Amino acid sequence: MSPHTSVLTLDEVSIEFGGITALDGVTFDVRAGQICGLIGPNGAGKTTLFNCITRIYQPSGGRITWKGDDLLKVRPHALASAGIARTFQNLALFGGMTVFENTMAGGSSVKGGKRQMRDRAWALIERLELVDVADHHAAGLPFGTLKRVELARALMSEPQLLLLDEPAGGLTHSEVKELGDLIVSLRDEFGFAALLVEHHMGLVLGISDHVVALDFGHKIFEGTPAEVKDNPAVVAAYLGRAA
Amino acid sequence: MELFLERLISGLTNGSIYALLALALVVVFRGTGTLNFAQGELALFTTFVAWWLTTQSIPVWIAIVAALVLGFVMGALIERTLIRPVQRRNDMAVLIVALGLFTGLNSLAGLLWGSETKIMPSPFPNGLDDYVSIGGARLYFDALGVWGALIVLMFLMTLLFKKTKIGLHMRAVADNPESATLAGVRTSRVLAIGWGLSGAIGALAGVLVTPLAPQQLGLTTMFSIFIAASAAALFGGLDSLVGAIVGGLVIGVLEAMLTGYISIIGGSLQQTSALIIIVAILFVRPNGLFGTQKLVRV
Amino acid sequence: MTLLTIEDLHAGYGPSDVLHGLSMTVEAGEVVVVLGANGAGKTTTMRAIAGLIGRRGTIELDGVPLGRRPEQVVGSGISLVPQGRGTLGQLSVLDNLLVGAALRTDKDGVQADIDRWCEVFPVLGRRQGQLAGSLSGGEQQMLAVARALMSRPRLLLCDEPSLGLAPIVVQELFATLSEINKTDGTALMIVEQNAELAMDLASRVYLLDVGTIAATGTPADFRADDAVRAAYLGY
Amino acid sequence: MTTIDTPEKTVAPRPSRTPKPRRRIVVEGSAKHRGIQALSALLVVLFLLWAASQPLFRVGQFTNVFIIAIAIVGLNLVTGYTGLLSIGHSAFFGLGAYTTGILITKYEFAPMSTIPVAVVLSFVVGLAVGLPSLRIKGLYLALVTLAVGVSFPEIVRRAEDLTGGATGLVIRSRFLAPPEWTGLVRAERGIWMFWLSAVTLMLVMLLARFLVRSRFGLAMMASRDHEIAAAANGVNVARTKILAFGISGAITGLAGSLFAQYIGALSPDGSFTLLKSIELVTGLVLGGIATQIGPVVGAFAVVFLPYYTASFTSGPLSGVVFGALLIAIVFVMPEGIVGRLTLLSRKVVTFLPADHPSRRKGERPPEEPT
Repeated sequence: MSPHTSVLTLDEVSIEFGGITALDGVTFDVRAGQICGLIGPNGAGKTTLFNCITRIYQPSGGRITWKGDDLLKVRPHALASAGIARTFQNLALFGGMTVFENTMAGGSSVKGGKRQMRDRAWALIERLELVDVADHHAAGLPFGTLKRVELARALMSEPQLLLLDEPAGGLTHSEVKELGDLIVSLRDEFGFAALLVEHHMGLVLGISDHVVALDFGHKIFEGTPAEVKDNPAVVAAYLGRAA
Repeated sequence: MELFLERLISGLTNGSIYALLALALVVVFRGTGTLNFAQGELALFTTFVAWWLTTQSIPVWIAIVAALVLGFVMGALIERTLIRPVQRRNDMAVLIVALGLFTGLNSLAGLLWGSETKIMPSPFPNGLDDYVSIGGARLYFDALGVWGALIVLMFLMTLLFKKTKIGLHMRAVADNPESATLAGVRTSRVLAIGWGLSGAIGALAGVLVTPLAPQQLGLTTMFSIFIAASAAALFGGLDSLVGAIVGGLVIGVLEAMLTGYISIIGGSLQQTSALIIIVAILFVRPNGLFGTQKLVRV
Repeated sequence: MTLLTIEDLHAGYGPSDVLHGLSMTVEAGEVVVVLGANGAGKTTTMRAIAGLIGRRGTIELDGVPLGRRPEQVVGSGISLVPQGRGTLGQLSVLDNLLVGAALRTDKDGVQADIDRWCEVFPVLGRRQGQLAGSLSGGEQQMLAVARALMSRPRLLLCDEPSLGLAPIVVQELFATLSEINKTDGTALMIVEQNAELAMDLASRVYLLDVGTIAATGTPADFRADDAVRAAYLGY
Repeated sequence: MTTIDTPEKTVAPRPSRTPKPRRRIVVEGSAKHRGIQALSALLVVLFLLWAASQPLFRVGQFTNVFIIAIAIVGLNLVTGYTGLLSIGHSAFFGLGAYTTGILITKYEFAPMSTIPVAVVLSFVVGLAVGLPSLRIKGLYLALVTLAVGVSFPEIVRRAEDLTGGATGLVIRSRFLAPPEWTGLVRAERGIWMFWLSAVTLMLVMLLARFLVRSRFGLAMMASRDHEIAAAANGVNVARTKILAFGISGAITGLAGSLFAQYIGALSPDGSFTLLKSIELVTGLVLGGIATQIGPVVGAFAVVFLPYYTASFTSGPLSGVVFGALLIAIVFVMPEGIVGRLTLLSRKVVTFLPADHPSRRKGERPPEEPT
């Protein structure tokens, strides 16, 4: 796939909950190999949008296409085999399994022999500096380590789109910076596109190629990170005084 | 018509018992988020104690009060010593402890009092002539007593949860024990009270149901009632008081009608039919009919 | 006047401790910010003070040893707003506030406080009867703070209040906290990753590292330190 | 082991300050590893030979242990590895037993040929019991399994024509003679059942081991630990649970089939009530949930403990013992006997997969995380 063609396209996506419109005709797209930042105040519809893409919610209107196919027909567990992987806001690891098994489980959707899968898992574990903890159960490992385990697990399915749900939550500035560098270098290496839902403006502006801002279920801004800081609508709804 | 009315009355009476035990289940579920599999056997044990007291020529009313108090104490003690320490670990641990209590209490009753069935005296007049006639059907006073007990309890529970501080605290602890603790709620006391309360309610169900038929107090008595009560509690999603009561009455009546009119079910498939109801309810509404939908956030 | 004194505090979850002899103080009416990397023990410190986990070492409030049970801690005037808010989602906003007053017996005072916080946080006033679970993240954080204030604490502990909130909401929240600190003299101890905003409020800053205090000073001291600035303030 | 759909608790960071113990490294597939495996196999064979030479009564007890162990292996797949607590496995046990019993007495099947029928039937019923897990979770699912467990004896009693109802079903011993190729005579049925059960147990354990280590095993554990994350990683959670229930039911049904051949007489209130389910759960928890050897250890315990504590009777006292035991394990040793031993052995020996990066590069072995 050539760069800059859009892989994920949202077209007039809408959803209501009990008469309240949570998303109202949201349209944007994520291009191959690009990191798209999604920002907005709490309740703006970011999580709802995320849940529509991860097939937990069904939009009441609009279309979401993935590489030209209708994503809304895909069942949640089939997302991974379609090439879409995700990480979780509050970490969602398999606590009773080792780091190695967690990583292997990420490959549930991938066809391939056991040998091949194990080699891939070990390669990712090495890449994410998890070798020392590979045979430890996920429960009980430090937070920062678990974030890397989640990344390893997500990458196991060879995703073309990685959905990152507030990855900076609970990290200090220096850790956020490391995480940002890691995401960018993994992107360069594996070539996936990423949709980044995040409040940490340093991370969003630092690594995104493209930023979309939501407020009250509407898209209020779309553009480059450089433009977002000065956009009056975003400042009024989200950033407040210059961030 | 007469037969129908009598079946309705008997269904409502059994249903009231199911509703009582279902209430006990709901109180525990709301407090600890677990289904107390031992609820029926706890009730059985306390009922055996009440029966034993009556054999020691203690008046039945005093025996019943003693059973309620014992139910409260045992419930609170079980919560404090057996449930709370494993609560934090996981749900499976709590379930297993409850299973242990289930077998343990039942066998203990058998060990202490033998497996032959007993006759529990009724607190209400229950001679052959103690009834009023409604449309030709007989409504016995002890059935009326059961209905009365359910109504009074329902009223008291509503008052407790809606109007009192301890009720508010119970709801808070059920929702999020840590937050409640941080607000200064004495969580451990609240939890123990909740379990105690359910132990007492279960005891009430036991002492009311066993005198309804002769030779009804045996080691297996409470199990079928527990099954029906679980179905009733599920009817309301395990966390709704109203749901438990409605569920209990519906299942009681349904059972009386089904076993009365459909011969294949007869007496012997009673539990199976209650359980089919459980599965059916769960299949249609995984959180019960009155249950609150819990939002899973990740 | 020193309000809270912590000396040689040890605490943790399993067999191994997270805090290894931590000492710090909070003066009456001041705002203290606690910084530190993940796993440094910030949340553990808060939970140990609040009585949620066992501890060894001294914690004194006004020179008197602090109780070890959570309700004793609340009773003596320390409230914790936990990480992740801990709203009672199935209860109404009003009931949440009432639960916050669990240890109080002055009915009129409680009602007056409810009225007051509903005025300070107008969104709570508008939604008194609504289930707390239906509030947005920012509103829930307001509710969590208001609930903690219902016990009339002299020291309010806030664990990561900005987590998952939009910058504009965080600004609003910190402004309100600062206001409460000024008008009521409620001391604040804030654990915050989003350090920059919290530092604006702070009179002193503690830096935690592997369960002990690694550095302490004024916000100005910290801003002047290049290493600290790079690690925690991000510029 | 979380069975209810609460979001995963956040894991608190716990830096460890304890000194790192030195551990022996055993590489899987290496000569040393093969040696350990061969030695274990030898010990097992020696034990079996010794057990087979015991008095007939004792041999029977061992047979019972093996059969219960097979049933617990089945339960372990669904409860231990997939995280779905089943208190209805007595029904599968009973289904397998009655299938064999009915086929032998009514249709004069050879005992061995009833086994596949029992397994297939239990598999299908297992799938059906697992079906509600599409929608029903955690505690609620435990209730469904309870329903199945309680209904089974009622249905057996009701289906009198087929099952003999409450009076039961007796398989005459001439039907249960060992197959001719064994060269054993009818009187040696005990020893035949001993070896049949022992071999079956070993095959079933190998199967379970293979399953757990397969892709499907990962899917089972992933569904157990975090359903939403499992689905996000491409695991078809519903299919996994249903299939796990099917396989689990089939294995426990297989145990039931052997039990019918071993015991020769079936009655609905005998070995197929809820108490049997509780016995199986006790064995599993005691031996060690989600461990491979745990079911065997647990089976030894549940067969021999009541025998030693309550002399010969399995009256109310054994119920009290089971109850107290269940509670005690949860408090004293929640990971079970085998789980505890595994934890202890990990401090001394590390089994390293042959493809571990540190092997390839000859680097230092993995250390405790800091």
